[in-house]
Amino acid sequence: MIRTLTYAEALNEAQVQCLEADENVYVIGLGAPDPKGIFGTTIGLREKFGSDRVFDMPISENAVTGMAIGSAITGMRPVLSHQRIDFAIAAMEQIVNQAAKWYFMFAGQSSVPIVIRMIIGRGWGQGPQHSQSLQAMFAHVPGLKVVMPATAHDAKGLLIASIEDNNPVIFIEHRWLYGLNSLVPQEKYSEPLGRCKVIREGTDITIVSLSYMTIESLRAADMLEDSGVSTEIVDIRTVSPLDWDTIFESVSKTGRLLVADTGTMSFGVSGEIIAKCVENLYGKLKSSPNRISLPDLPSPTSSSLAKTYFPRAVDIAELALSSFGRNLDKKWWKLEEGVRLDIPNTNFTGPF
Amino acid sequence: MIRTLTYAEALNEAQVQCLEADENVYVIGLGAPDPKGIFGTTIGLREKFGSDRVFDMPISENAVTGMAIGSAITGMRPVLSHQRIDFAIAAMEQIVNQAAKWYFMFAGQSSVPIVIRMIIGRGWGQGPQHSQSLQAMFAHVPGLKVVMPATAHDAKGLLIASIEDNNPVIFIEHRWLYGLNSLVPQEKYSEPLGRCKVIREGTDITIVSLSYMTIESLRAADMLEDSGVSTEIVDIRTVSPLDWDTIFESVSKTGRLLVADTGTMSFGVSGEIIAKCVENLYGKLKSSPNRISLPDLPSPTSSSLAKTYFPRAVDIAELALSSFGRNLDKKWWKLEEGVRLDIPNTNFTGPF
Amino acid sequence: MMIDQSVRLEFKQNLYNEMLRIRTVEERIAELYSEQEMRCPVHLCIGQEAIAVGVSAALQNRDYVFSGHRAHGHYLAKGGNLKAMMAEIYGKEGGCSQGNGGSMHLIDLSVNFMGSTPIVGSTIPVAVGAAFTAKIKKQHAVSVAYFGDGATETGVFHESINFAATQNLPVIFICEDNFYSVYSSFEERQSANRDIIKLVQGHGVNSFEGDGNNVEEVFNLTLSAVNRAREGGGPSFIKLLTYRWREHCGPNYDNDIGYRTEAEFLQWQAKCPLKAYETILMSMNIMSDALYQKLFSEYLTEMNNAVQYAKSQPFPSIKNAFTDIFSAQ
Amino acid sequence: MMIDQSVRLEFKQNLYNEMLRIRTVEERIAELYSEQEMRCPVHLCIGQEAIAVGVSAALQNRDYVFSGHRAHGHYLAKGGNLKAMMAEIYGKEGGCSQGNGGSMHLIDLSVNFMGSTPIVGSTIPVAVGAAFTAKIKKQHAVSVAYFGDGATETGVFHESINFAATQNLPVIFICEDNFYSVYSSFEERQSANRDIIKLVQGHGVNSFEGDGNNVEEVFNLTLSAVNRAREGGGPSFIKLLTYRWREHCGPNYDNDIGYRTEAEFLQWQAKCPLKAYETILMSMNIMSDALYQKLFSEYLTEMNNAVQYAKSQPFPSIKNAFTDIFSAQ
Ligand SMILES: Cc1ncc(C[n+]2csc(CCOP(=O)(O)OP(=O)(O)O)c2C)c(N)n1
Ligand SMILES: Cc1ncc(C[n+]2csc(CCOP(=O)(O)OP(=O)(O)O)c2C)c(N)n1
Ligand SMILES: [Mg+2]
Ligand SMILES: [Mg+2]
Repeated sequence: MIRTLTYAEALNEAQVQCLEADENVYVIGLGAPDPKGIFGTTIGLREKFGSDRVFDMPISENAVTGMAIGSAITGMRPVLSHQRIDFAIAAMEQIVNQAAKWYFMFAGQSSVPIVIRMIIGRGWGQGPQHSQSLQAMFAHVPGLKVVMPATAHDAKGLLIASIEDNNPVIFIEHRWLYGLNSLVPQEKYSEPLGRCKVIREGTDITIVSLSYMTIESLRAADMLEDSGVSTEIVDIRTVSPLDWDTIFESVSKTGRLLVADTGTMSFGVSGEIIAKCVENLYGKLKSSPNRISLPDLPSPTSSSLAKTYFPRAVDIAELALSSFGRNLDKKWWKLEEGVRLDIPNTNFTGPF
Repeated sequence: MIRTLTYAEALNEAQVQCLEADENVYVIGLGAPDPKGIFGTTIGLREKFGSDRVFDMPISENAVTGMAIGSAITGMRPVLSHQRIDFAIAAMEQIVNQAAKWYFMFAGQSSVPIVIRMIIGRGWGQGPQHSQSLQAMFAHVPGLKVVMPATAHDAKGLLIASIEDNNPVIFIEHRWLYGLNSLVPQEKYSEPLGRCKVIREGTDITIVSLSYMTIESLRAADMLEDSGVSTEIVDIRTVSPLDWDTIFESVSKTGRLLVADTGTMSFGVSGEIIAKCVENLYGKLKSSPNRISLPDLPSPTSSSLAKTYFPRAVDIAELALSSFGRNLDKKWWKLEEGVRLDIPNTNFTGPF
Repeated sequence: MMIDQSVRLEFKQNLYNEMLRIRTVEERIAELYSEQEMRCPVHLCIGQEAIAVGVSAALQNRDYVFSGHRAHGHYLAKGGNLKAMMAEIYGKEGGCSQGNGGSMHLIDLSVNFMGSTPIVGSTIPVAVGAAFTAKIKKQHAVSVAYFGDGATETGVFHESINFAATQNLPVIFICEDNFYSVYSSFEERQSANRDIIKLVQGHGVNSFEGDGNNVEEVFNLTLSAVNRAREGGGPSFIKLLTYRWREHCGPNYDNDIGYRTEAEFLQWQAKCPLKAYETILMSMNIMSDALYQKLFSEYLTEMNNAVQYAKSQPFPSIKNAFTDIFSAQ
Repeated sequence: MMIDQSVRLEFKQNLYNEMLRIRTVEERIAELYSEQEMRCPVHLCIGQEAIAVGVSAALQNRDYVFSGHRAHGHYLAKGGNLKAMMAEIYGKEGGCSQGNGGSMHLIDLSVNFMGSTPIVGSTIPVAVGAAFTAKIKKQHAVSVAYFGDGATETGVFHESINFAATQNLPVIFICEDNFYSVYSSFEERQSANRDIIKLVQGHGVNSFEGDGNNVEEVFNLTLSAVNRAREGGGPSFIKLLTYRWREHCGPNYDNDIGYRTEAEFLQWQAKCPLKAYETILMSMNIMSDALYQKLFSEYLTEMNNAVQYAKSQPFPSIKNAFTDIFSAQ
C-alpha cells in the first residue's frame, strides 16, 4: 500500500518497522519519548515498544554517543538523536575517534552499526548556534556514512537502510522537510546507501543537490524550464560514500554543473563535487561549474537577514542561467516579494 | 640578527617574545611546563615567566578551551596547546560554537584573541587516533583562522601574528617539522596571516602545498627539475582565510595545478582549492588539476603500511609528471628503497 | 553591610521591584509573541525571577555574568538595557547584537553582562575564563555562570568545576534547578541517588543549596560566595530550586501536554517568588496594593516603550548588517 | 566461594603467576624496544600489574573489558593472546589488529577484551554501552572500563558515570591512580580538596578505594562490585593507588628528567606488587625462589616465542592489508 506521509511520519514509521523487525534496535535521544517526540519523528514509539527500547538521555552528547557505540559493538543497533547538529558536535570526539575508526582499527573484527540523527535547518531566528549545516565535517571523516534524504519516501527507505547498515551513519534531517509530503509505501523497504537519484531528467544542465536544497532545486527547475532550459537534478541522498558514477553520467550528458548545498561554502561539500567532476570529466564541461550554498558566515538571527543568507529557488535558477549567459525572468523574483523567508510555510508559527 | 633555528625553537622563541611584549599573553597546554615542553616548544617558558603565565591543564580539552575563550574576551591572549589534533576534537563544541562565532553573534562587540595549537603528524605507529590531519574541519568553520607553517621562519612569524591577531586561530604544527632548520631572525617579527608564499618560482606547473607537504614538494620540485619541468611552489601557510590571489596568479601563469595536502582527500582542503581554481580560471588550465593527499582511510599503525599511506616527494613528482603525460625517472624511486618511511630522519627513535 | 534601616528597606524594595520588572517584561513578551514579529525562539523565566534578582543584588557592575538560553532575567537584573534586548528579540538594528543573535544571544558590556548563548553548558567554562582574567589582573571581580539542572549533566560542567577549583578562581556557579530539561524529568536523566551538592564538593568546590524562590535567601547565599571569591577563597556552586511556569520555549502554558501535571504547576505557582516577597514586604508596610499598581504600570510603560522602540527600529539591511567574521587588528 | 584450601592456594598462586607473566612480558618489551623494531608508542604497566590481575580474577570470560593507552596488562590478564599482541606491536599481519592498531589498539574478542584505544577517557562510555547490552540482553555479564587518574578529569568520564547510574548498568569503573598524567602531577590538574570517592558517590554510584599494589585487595573489591552488578545493583567505581615505574611512554626510566624524584620512585618500587605478594606466598610456603626461577623462565620462554612469532610474521603488504573502512552488510 502506498500513502502520502510527511517526512516526519515517514521517519517515525521507519523506526516503528525497524523496532518491530529486530529486537536489537533501540531508540535513544534527547526528548525521544517526550510529548513533541523530536518533531514528531518518535511520537508513540515508547508507548509501542516500552521504555527499555525507547528512552531519553541526559544532556551528555559525547558519553551517550560512546555508550551507543559500545552497545553497537556488542550486538545492539542504536538509533540515536541529538536533535540539532549544533549539539551533536559536543560528541565529535566519540564520532570521529571511535565510531568512524573502530571497524578499521581493529581490522574488521567488530563494527559499529549505529545511526546518529542530527537536525539542520534555517529560519525562525535559530541563529548562529542552532542552524549550522555541518555535513562536510562528517563527510570528511573516513569511516562515517553521511545520509541526507530530501523526500519522505527516501527518508523512510534511507533510515531503514541506515539502521540495517553495519556502519556508523550520520543521518541528517532538515527541519523544513518534516512537514513535506510524498508517496510512501507502507511496507518496510530500504533505499540503498551510497546511491544518488536522478529525480528530474533534463538535458542542458545538471543540478547536484541535497536535503532541503533539492526541494528548492525542483522549484528552480520549473523556472528554468520556463526559460527554455532543461534541468536534470541529481539528489545526492548519501553524501559519503558518494555515488560519483551517477553524477558523472549526468554531467557528461548535460555538460553543465551546478551544486546546491545547505552548508557554508568553503571547504564544504560543494568544492569536493566540483573538484571530482573536473578531475574526471576534464574537457567535457561546456562552462565553468557553479555552486550555491551559504555564505561563509554564521547564520544571523534576524528574519530580515534570512532572506539574503539562505538561498532559494530563484537564486539557484539565476545562477544556473548565468552559465548560459542569461538572466532569470524578473517575474520569478517578483513572486518572492512579500513572502516571509524565514519560515517553510505559512502554517509555521515558531517558537522552534 | 639571523640564525638557524629549528621549527620547535622558532615556536619557543615566538612565545618568549610575545610573553615579554604583552602581559596579557599566557601559555596553557597539556604538558606545557613539563620536561618535554610540547616537543621543546615550551621548554624554559615557565622558568622565565612563572607559573601564573605558563601552566599545565587537566585532561579537559573542552572546558579549557572555553576558559581560554572567556579569558580572551576579557582581555587576555591565551596560547593554548592540546598537543595532538586528535585530542583537540574533544573541544570541537567550544571551538565551533563559541570561539568561531562569538565575534559575529555579538556583532563585533567582543572578539576572541586565542591561539589553539594542534599537532598533526605521521610515522612511528601513531596510528588511527594519533595522526589525523583535520585542518579541513576547522577551515570549513567561518570565523576560525587556520594556520599551518612549513618552515621555522614562518613558524615564528606566523605564531607571533596569530597571538597578536584578535581572532581565534587554529595553529597546526606537523611533528616532522619540529627538527627542521631554517634561518630565523632574532627580533620579533610577524608574517601576515592570510597570505600564501611562493617559495619556489617556476613556469610549468604550480604545486599548492601546506605544512609538511611543502617540504616534500620542495624535494619533488628538484626531481621535476631533473626531468626538465620547472615547478612553482605556493606554500599555503594560512588555510583560512586563503589567499586566492597568489594561487590564481601562479596557476594562471603555469596553467597546471597540483595540490598537496596532509589530510585525507574527500571533502578536504584539496577539493576546495581545485574547485576555486576551476571556477576562477576556467579555460586557463592546460590539463586536469591533480591532488595528492592521504587516502580516505584512518592511518594504519604498522610501519610497513606507512609507506603507501603517507605520500612522499616521489609520489608528488610522479603525479605532477603525469599531467605532462610522462613518468618519473626510476632512479628517484630507487633512492627511496630501504629508507624507513615512518620516521622523519634517522635520529628519530620514538617512542612518540 | 546595611546598618541604616532605610537603606535596608530600600534594598528590599529594590529586590521586589526588579522581580516585578522582569515579570512584567516576560509576561508582555508572552502576550505579544503571537503577533509573529518576534521571530526567534524565546525561553521565558517567569517563575524564576528571584534567582536573577537575588544573585545580581550581590554583584557589582564590574562582575562578569554569563548565561544560556533562558537569559532575559539574568540580563535585566544585571542592568542590561531593556530597549536593546527587545530590539534584539525583534531582530532589529538597535538590538544588543544588531539582530545577529536574537533572544538567545544577549550582551551588554556596559554592565559586564558578557554574553548568553544557547548551547547547554557551553558558557560555563567561558565564565571560568573571565574569572581567570579577574584573578590574574587582580580586578577584584567575580564571574557568574548561570545554568540549569540539565546543564549539570554535561561533561563541560564538570571539567569547568574542576578547572575552577584547581586554579582557585573567583567564579560562582548558579544552578537554577527547575526540575526539567525541556520536557525531560530527572528520572530520565539522573540517578535517584544523585547528590549534586556532594558531587561538587567532591570536586573541591564550596557547594550550597537554597530556595530559588526566596529572593533574600538567594541574595545571602550569593553574597557570601561573592565575598569569599573576592577574598581569594575560590569558586562556589549554588543550587537553587525553582520552577518554570510556561513552556520550555515559547509563550504558552503547557501543563496539558503530558510531561508534568497541572497540580505540580499550581503548587509552584503558589510559591510565586514575587507573591511570597510581596507578602513579607506588605507585613513590613513597604509594599501595598497601590504601590504594586504604580510599579506595575511604570514597568509596563517602560516595556511598552521598549517594544515601541524595537518595532520602530529598522531591520538590519544587508548593507548595514554586521557581517564581519573577523575582527580587524 | 573457595572453600577448598587447595583451590584457594591455587587461586593465590595464579594471581602471582599472572602478575609475573605480565611483568616478564613488559620487561622484555622494554629490553627489545631499542632494536627499533616495535615502531609504535608503548605504555608499559610495570609496577601496576596487581590491578589488571586482581580485577581479571573477579571476571568471567563473558565479561566485557575496555582499556586505554596502557593496556598490555589488562589484555593479558583477561586472557588476551600474547602472540597476537606481540605481532601487533611489531606491526605484523598476525597481530590482533593486523597491524592497523599497534600497542594502543589491542583486541581479543575470544575473551571479550573488546578493545583498547588511546584517547584518554574515550573508551569509558563505550564500556558503559557494553554494559547496556549486557543488561538488555540479560547476559549476566558485567563490563569493565580501565582508565587512569587523568581520565577522571575528562567530561566524558562524568557523563558516563551519570549515564551508568541513571540506567543502573552493570559496569565497573577501574581507576588506576598512579599520580601522574604523563608528566603532570595532581597540583597542575586537580584541587587539593578534591575527593573522587565523594564525587562519584555524588553521581549516585557505589565508590571504593583500595591499594592497587595489593592483588588480593583489588580482587576482593572487584569481586564484590561484580557480584553487585550481576545482581542488578548497578555500577561501581574503584580507585586503586599504584605507581608506574617507567616513563609514561617508552621503555626507559625517567626519574632524572625532573617531574618526579628518584626517592619517590624507590619508595614505590619497595611496594612492588609482585614482591609484596611473593613475600606473603613464601610465608605460606606456596612460593619459593626455585619456583620463581621456574615460572620466570617459563614466561620468558613463552615471551621469547611470542617475539619470535611476531618477528617471523610477514608485514601486512598493501595487498593483504586490511583497508576496508566499511563493513559489508
Ligand atoms: C549541548 C546541548 N544539548 C541540547 C540542547 C537542547 N536544549 C536546549 S535547552 C535544554 C534544556 C536545558 O535544561 P536546563 O539546563 O535544566 O535549563 P532550563 O531550560 O530548565 O532552564 C536542552 C536540552 C542544547 N541547547 N545544547
Ligand atoms: C583526550 C586526550 N587528551 C590527551 C591525551 C594525551 N595523553 C595520553 S596518555 C595521557 C595521560 C593519561 O593519564 P592517566 O589517565 O592518569 O593514565 P596513565 O598514563 O597515568 O596510566 C595523556 C594526557 C590523550 N591521549 N587523549
Ligand atoms: Mg531545567
Ligand atoms: Mg595516571
